Amino acid sequence: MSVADATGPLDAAWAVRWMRGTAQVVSENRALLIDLDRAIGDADHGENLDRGFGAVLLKLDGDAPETPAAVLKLVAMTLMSTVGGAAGPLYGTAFLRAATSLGDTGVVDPSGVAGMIAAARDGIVARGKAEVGDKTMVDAWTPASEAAETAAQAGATAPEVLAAAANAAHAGAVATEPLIARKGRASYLGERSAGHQDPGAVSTALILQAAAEAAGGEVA
Amino acid sequence: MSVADATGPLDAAWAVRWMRGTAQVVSENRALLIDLDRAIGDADHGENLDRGFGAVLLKLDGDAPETPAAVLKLVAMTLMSTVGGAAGPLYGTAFLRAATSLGDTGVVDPSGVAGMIAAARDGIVARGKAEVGDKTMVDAWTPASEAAETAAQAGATAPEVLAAAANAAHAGAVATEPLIARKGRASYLGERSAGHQDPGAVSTALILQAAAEAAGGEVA
Amino acid sequence: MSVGLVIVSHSRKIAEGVVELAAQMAPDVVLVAAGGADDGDGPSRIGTSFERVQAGIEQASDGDGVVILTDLGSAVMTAEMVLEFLEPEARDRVRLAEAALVEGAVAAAVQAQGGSSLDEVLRAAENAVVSI
Amino acid sequence: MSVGLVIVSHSRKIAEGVVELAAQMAPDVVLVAAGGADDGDGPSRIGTSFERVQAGIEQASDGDGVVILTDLGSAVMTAEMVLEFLEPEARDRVRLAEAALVEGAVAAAVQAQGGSSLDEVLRAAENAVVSI
Ligand SMILES: Nc1ncnc2c1ncn2[C@@H]1O[C@H](COP(=O)(O)OP(=O)(O)O)[C@@H](O)[C@H]1O
Ligand SMILES: Nc1ncnc2c1ncn2[C@@H]1O[C@H](COP(=O)(O)OP(=O)(O)O)[C@@H](O)[C@H]1O
Ligand SMILES: [Mg+2]
Ligand SMILES: [Mg+2]
Ligand SMILES: [Mg+2]
Ligand SMILES: [Mg+2]
Repeated sequence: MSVADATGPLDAAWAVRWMRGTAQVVSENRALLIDLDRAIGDADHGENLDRGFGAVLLKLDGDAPETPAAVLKLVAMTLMSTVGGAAGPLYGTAFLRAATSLGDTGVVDPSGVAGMIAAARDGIVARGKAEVGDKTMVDAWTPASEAAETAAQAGATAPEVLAAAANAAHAGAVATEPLIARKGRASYLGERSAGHQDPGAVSTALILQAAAEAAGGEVA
Repeated sequence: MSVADATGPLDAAWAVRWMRGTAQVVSENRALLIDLDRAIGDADHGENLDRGFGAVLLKLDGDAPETPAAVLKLVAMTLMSTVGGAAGPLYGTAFLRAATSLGDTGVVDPSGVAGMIAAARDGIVARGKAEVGDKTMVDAWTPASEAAETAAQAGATAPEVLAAAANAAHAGAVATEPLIARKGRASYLGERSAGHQDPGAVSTALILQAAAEAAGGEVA
Repeated sequence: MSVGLVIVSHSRKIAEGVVELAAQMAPDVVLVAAGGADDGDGPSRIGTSFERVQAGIEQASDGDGVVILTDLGSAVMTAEMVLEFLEPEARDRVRLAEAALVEGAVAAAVQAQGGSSLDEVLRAAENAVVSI
Repeated sequence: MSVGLVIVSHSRKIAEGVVELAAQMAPDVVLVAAGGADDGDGPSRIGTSFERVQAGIEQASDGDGVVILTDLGSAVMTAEMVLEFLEPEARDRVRLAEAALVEGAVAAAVQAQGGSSLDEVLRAAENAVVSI
């Protein structure tokens, strides 16, 4: 992965950059996400997210929300109504809870970043009832949230907190490969679900990577 | 009910008259059977049977089977593929088993009549797994079979055996009214199925009435 | 007015078919198909649609409450998400059944046709026997 | 070749929808819709068709056997009637599942896609959890 050009405070403009970056990285990885979902699902995760974040881009062109939370709320509502798969309610809930955690703050500080990621993770767990090890996106969000919390407590900057989260999400996604799915469609496959990374965990890593890059955070 | 004009041996011509008579009485009672099925089912029993026996008529116009069994087999195959509701496989099985019980006999004697009705009844039970009292056509076929057996043993003529069966089926159908359905669609209604006669039991009475009338048997 | 049903399926055909099947035995019950993902015009993509489920609940809610039936897990999540957006009074009159979609819908529809309460209709869905 | 599935429903839309839904996760499995009553031309009436079920089994039987899923009891009776008309060798390779139609079909299709045996596919259908 690369060092993003943009730097600066985690304000509404950062949130917009994050979402534009997500739309781009999802579009670039559309085929990958589809292939991952073909192996243990219904081959639509890349298509679902590309449609969803494509719709987000259109919304952002029209509207310019004034706080980070307002951006995330717009994203939540858009994903919810355009994704069509499990990722719709899951990411919808994640971004909605993240927005709520930020309140009307104009610039997100390091502990705000950690709180936002924890809220997103908790929202996904509340919505999907998966536990760590069930081979879902929870296996990327949980280490991401833990790493963000640790970094924030250790005095890292907001971009550094995001980078720690993104790296941990990436490692978490890779680590889903040997697992047997116990939630979502992939659970229909039983033991045959082992040997493939979970598509939602991989897309989670991409989304958090985009967040870090939009903040100028260095992602390993 | 009335005394039929036709009399004579229970040969292939009788079986054809039986089926023509059934087609007519079913068509006359189409609305009644639909109404009964509307109350505790899906309002199609009259339509299903009218279509089925209408198709039987067309088949009989084309073909002239040479034994009673051949007529009943043709009827079975036709109902099976044209009725579309539960009555299709149920009456299909009934007429098929009845045909098998007759073998290649040219004229059915009194004990042959009783055996034929018992075979039909047993086929329906094998197909639908209903017991007496479940508020299905079994509640008409079972007393019909018993009455036919009793009459045959008592030395009744074949038309008399058929008339005894038809009368018992009619009484059995009427007696389904207070029952709670435990098989078929009507069982979805639970206690609300009480207070209505079972459509299949009523159509059974009509079919056996036609059999008796085609033989010149006196139906009460 | 009786309890209404919303049939949430990933397939538009399944949702519409369940409605036509259940309607046979429940002509007076409001049965709403909320099937497929919403892509504006064109044939419905396989998936679920927040808007269709939301509109379905709205449409079914003139009577004694609404029971929602779903096919797969992502349909359940979509439905739960919609429920979170309802006002508390509206939310209280909606139940999400853990039931076999087709079999549960027929049983629930018959129960609703008989004028049963919201929780009785829910129970009919959840206790439906497969292949009656 | 894998186990094939025949989807018997009173509604043509349901049968076709189940096939499209299950096919997403089981692109190599033969899935046949046998829905609605057969009335020659015109829209399919609600009901089941002996001929459609018979043709469906025929069509699905090139692989390692056939699992039949049904919606309501009269569909079960139609299917059992068809089975009685099969030759014993053909009959031995067909199973009638006692399963929730939509949920069982998806689970069975995924199992068949994985190359499982006839009885494993049957088990997947019958053990399918509603609303995974
Ligand atoms: N119950 C759940 N809890 C958490 N994540 C889930 C759950 N169900 C599915 N997922 C995630 O959703 C991803 C699939 O998303 P997507 O393909 O959009 O949905 P669908 O399975 O409806 O096609 C999975 O890879 C997994 O990460
Ligand atoms: N399992 C069963 N055993 C015996 N008879 C049954 C059974 N299920 C249904 N029936 C009979 O079938 C009749 C309904 O026939 P019909 O309306 O043609 O079928 P459907 O219920 O498929 O619409 C019922 O009135 C009952 O007599
Ligand atoms: Mg998918
Ligand atoms: Mg999908
Ligand atoms: Mg009927
Ligand atoms: Mg019917």
